[in-house]
Amino acid sequence: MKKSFKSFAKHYMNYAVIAAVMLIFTILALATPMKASTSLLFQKITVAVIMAVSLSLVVGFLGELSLGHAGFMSIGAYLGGKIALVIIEGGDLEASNILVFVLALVIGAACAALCGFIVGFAALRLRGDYLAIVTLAFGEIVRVIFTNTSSESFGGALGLKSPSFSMKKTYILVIIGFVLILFTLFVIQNLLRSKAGRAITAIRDNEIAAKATGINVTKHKLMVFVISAAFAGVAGVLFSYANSPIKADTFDFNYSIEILVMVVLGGMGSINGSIISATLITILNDKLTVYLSGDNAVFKDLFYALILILIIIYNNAPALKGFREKYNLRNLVNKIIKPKHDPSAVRDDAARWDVVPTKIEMNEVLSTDLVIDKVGRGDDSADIRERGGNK
Amino acid sequence: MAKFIDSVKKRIKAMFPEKIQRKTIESDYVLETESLGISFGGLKAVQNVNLKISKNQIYGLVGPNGAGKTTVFNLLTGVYQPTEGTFYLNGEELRGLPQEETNHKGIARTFQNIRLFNNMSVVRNVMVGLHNQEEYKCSVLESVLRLPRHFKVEKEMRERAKELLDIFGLLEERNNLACNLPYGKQRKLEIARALATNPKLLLLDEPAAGMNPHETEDLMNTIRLIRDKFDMTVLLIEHDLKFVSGLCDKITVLNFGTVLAEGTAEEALNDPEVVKAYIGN
Amino acid sequence: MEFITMIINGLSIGGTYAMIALGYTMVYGIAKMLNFAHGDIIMVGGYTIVLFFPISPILGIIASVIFCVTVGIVVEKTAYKPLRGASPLAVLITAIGVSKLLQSAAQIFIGSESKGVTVNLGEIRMGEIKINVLTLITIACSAAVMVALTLFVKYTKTGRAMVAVSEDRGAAQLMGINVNFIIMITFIIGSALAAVAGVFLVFKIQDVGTTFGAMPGIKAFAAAVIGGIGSIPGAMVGGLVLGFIEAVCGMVPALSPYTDAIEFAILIIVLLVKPTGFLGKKRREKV
Amino acid sequence: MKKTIMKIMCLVLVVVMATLCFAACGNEVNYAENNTTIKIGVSGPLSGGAAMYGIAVQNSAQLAIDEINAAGGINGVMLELVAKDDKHDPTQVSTTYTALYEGGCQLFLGTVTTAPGLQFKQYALEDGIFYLTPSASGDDISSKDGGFQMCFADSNQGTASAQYFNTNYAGKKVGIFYKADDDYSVGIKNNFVANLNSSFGTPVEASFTGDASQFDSQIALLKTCDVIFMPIYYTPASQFMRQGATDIKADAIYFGCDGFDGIDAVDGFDIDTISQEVSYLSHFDSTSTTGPAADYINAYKTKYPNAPLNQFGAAAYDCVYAMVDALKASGEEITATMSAQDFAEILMDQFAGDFVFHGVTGECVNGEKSTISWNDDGTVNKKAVKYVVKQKS
Repeated sequence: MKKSFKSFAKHYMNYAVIAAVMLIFTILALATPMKASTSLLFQKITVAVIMAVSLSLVVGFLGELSLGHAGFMSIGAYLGGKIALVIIEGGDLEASNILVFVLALVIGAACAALCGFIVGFAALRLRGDYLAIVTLAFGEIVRVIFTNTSSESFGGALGLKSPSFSMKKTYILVIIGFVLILFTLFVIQNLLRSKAGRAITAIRDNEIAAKATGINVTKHKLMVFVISAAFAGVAGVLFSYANSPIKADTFDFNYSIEILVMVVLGGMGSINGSIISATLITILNDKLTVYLSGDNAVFKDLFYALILILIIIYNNAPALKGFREKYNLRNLVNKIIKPKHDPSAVRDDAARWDVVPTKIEMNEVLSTDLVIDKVGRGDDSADIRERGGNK
Repeated sequence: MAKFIDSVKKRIKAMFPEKIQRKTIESDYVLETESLGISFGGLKAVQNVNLKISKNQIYGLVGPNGAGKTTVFNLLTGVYQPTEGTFYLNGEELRGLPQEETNHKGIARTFQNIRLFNNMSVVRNVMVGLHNQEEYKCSVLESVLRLPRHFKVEKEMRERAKELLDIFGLLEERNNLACNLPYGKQRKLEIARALATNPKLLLLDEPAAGMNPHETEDLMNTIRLIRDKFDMTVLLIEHDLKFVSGLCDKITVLNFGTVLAEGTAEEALNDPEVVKAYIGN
Repeated sequence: MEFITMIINGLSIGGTYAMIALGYTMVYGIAKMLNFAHGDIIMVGGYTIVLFFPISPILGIIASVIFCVTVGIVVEKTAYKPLRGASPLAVLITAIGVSKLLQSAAQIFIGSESKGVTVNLGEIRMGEIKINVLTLITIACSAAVMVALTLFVKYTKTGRAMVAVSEDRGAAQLMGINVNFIIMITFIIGSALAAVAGVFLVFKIQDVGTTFGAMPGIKAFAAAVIGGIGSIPGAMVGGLVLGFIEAVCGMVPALSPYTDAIEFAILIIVLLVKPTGFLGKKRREKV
Repeated sequence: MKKTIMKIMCLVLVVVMATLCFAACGNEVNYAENNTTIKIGVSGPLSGGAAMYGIAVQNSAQLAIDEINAAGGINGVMLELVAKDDKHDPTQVSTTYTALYEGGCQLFLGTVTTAPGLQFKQYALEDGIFYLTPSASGDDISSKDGGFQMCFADSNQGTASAQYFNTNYAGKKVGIFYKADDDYSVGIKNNFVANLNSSFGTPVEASFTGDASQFDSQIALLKTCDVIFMPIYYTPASQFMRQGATDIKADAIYFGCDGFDGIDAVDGFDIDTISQEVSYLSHFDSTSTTGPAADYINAYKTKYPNAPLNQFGAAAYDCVYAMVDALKASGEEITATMSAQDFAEILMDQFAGDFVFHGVTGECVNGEKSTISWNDDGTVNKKAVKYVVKQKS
């Protein structure tokens, strides 16, 4: 009994935490008049978390870099918002009810998923930097197209006046946002902790081996792009309900990068890390916007850029390997808490949260080829094994 | 310019491959290649390779560096598509199939430079191999909705993977990350993963590379064990002639992409052509 | 008439893109990394020329080349070198970080308002055609740079070493080539070209802000990819292709708002049809 | 081990969120109840490409407040300015607005620019507060429920410009250069086109979006026009003029709106190097040397010698004085702890009533301050003047 509770807690801890926060929030929102700033901040957090978790699926688990994630969000926001508007056309925007919202969610997510499918096709032929540049191009194309639509269709450059709940009722949007986070987590986490998730991480770790092991790379890559895009679309619909008008320029390259930073700082291949970092970064962003104004605002960007560079170098620099193994968060925590070592614990989530997964390791390919192909003949086998083993 | 247009045409054509008519023949062999060959540009990397591998055979593919052994493997597993000839698995033509489908049809392989899923645990590496088995079928929707089938399949897959790991003596290390295994065990894990896909033919690319004599001996026993226990047919590439002659029922010697000699290890390795190719005049 | 104007415009825009794309393509070919901060080096060059222009234009050009090269070396040594051998994804994200860092640093030092400069070199009239002298200088200069670079790569020891490193870094190292030195040289050349391109862009736009280099940078990368990344003539071809697209779109009112989208769409199509670009070499991953 | 880290992080997260929730608790409160001064809030671009407008507004409002405080405040109650940076980005307004409102601001200058202003209006109307914006000129910014403008609404500027064209430039070839993703620019342009008479045929339209700074294609479209109407701010306008110096007709006229104010002071742009005429229709002339406008300019330059000076600032200066005058004129007792809604009630009575204000913007005749009044819908009534920045050479 105790064991099953433990395993339950291990697997569903994050749901519990989010649900608890949601519950506290709901009680407070209903019991007391809440400051608008708080519910607006929570609303931003929910959007950021959904975006980060969905991008994490592509970047952290499939190992492909997407620089156009905001493009999917843009599609969701515009099409979802537009559909909701069309349905309640003529009527009062405030009157939009939950049913219209759900419909908008479905349409927004479906359209974004369709675009994810198309971009996913590019991902089949291209990898690494090339795919990154295609996703970037996709995001820019979406932006340019929405900017140049006519004012009747999507509001053009002036933006689409989207439906909204009133500000006093932002808490409704926050609660919906929390429910959507739980839903996102449910789908993405269950997907990753299943057969399909194993196949996806296998593709990340070694695509050639995955193919040879019979994994249908096409299917899984498309699936990841479609699901990731669909949830970005969901976040987009949520965003369109919270902001009016929505402008295509909001979903630009810089926004994609912001989400990417959340995923990277949270630790690639860690869903919980993405959630935590998305939350903290959004809070920090909001607070800094209030306190840093004018030319000081730029210090925020400088700070983020520096942190990003330093974290990547710390986590990836080959020269810092020893340093990394000696001084890291894990050791620090161990020193303080001294956990019981449990070697038989089955690690169900294979990804290590502090390491950027590698896709094509040029020098590894090079060195093994050199060692085994050019030197590896019979007699020196001990020596070769030494080198091979150290790899 | 004309060259560029041609290359674009070729690309577009490659995006929409023609449907290849595959035929089935009567064959007593597990693998039968029919003047298999490939050329890159003008270079004929492999040509006119005719292999006939019977069931339960351990078959060796030998040859100096650059002889085209790995290319033959790549042809058989769909990494490259043959430009001439074809090959049959149990009489079924597999030419033109993509890699994963070749695997589904029953050809599994290991790699010269080990390719494991490094950031995954040992047991999960094997579970990836079990992904496509009929008995572990479970749709994505079932997994996401956590229907009972998901839990059943997961449990069975894990059990099966453990069984396989036990055979290779890797059970103790099943929860370690694959990249933390010692070299010899990485080789074994790769073979275990290939076996997990339930193949009819197992291709091993230099399985003994980088092993000491003791480990090599151990590996030979393992391969024999695989053949007997799994009723398997094995085709392997190896440089170590002692290993080949000790293990293989039959070998083919390749040089410059063509077959030099064929037969039992003894016969083939004493063939004057082969001696010339290895030692020189 | 329109046609000739269009060709000249295309050559001038394309020449500028080609110069930036050369930096991208060389760094990608040799260091195997996508230097996202390259566009911001252009911005650094642009600011320098604006600051020095009132004193002396020539001095300004020299100063901006020197300053860009310095920034390029510092970035390479501090941010990219520690990551040599790490995964390409990590390097790419670092490059994005460097790009943001340069932008915000520029804003701290210079302020968020864009800086302007008035440059008027006059124009040449040939019948009905008016050609801006600046346009001609841009075309001439970019052509000269490309010829010089091609000769450098073909006929000097360092240039050939660069080719060797881009072909096979491991083998080049075994042959005694100092790979770190070659990569540094690449960054120096790339940054110098970015500086020159920055100067021409500033002269044309006559205004420079902190995100001044971002769009030309991304488009030049697209040019490099279209031409075949890693290939020097490819960068030129790609630059010219984008230059002409931009010139044509500029002439057709219905297309002009969509210029960026069209360019990126062409990039995607080229990549899907021929992933190696027009003149790129195919690399097989060994199995 | 990893799980332990996760647990700790989750704990941190819960604590942070819970603290936020508790911090959120408040009643339907008067956020100003602890104020010792009356706080005036403004949200504007203090950084980024539009910073010069926000900074001018911030400085000028501060100037007016300092003057008023020096003269004894409102019956002894002092004023204080709170400015938040919205970067001319509507998505930032949720942050800046709540920071202002919940930070205890009672009087609001709204936003400096139009796009964020629309979002600001939505929030402000819900909370029932009053704002008098110096420069957000969108037609939708004003509201009979509490949104008033000091600048001309776009439709008025567009209409006034079209009327000027109809009488002065009849029969000439007219081009329009506007920013397609800016409510200000599109609003003026649409009204301008709608009110232009038939003698002009169809004007040539060229537009740009975002922070574009390369205008080759637009110049190609507009190079045959005699008069180019440019309802845009001066930064892109100056870039356009520089790049088009040789291609645009040498005797063409660049005709702008109040966004042109300050174009002759753009850094690095020597307006005398272009041959075309540059004029604009505005409510304030930042080159005035006499009258109330000049007094404001001198005071501003003394206090902020290096800061940008433009009509945005002048309008903000007037806004502060207008609200203070209205409060004084109401005769009500004013305290520092009154809620924003209480202030809104007083100000609405005044501005929707027959309150008349004398300020530095608008047409100042014979050194007298101009006369400014407001319509019920929040739009302003005052006289505009065409200023020629530079004659054609």
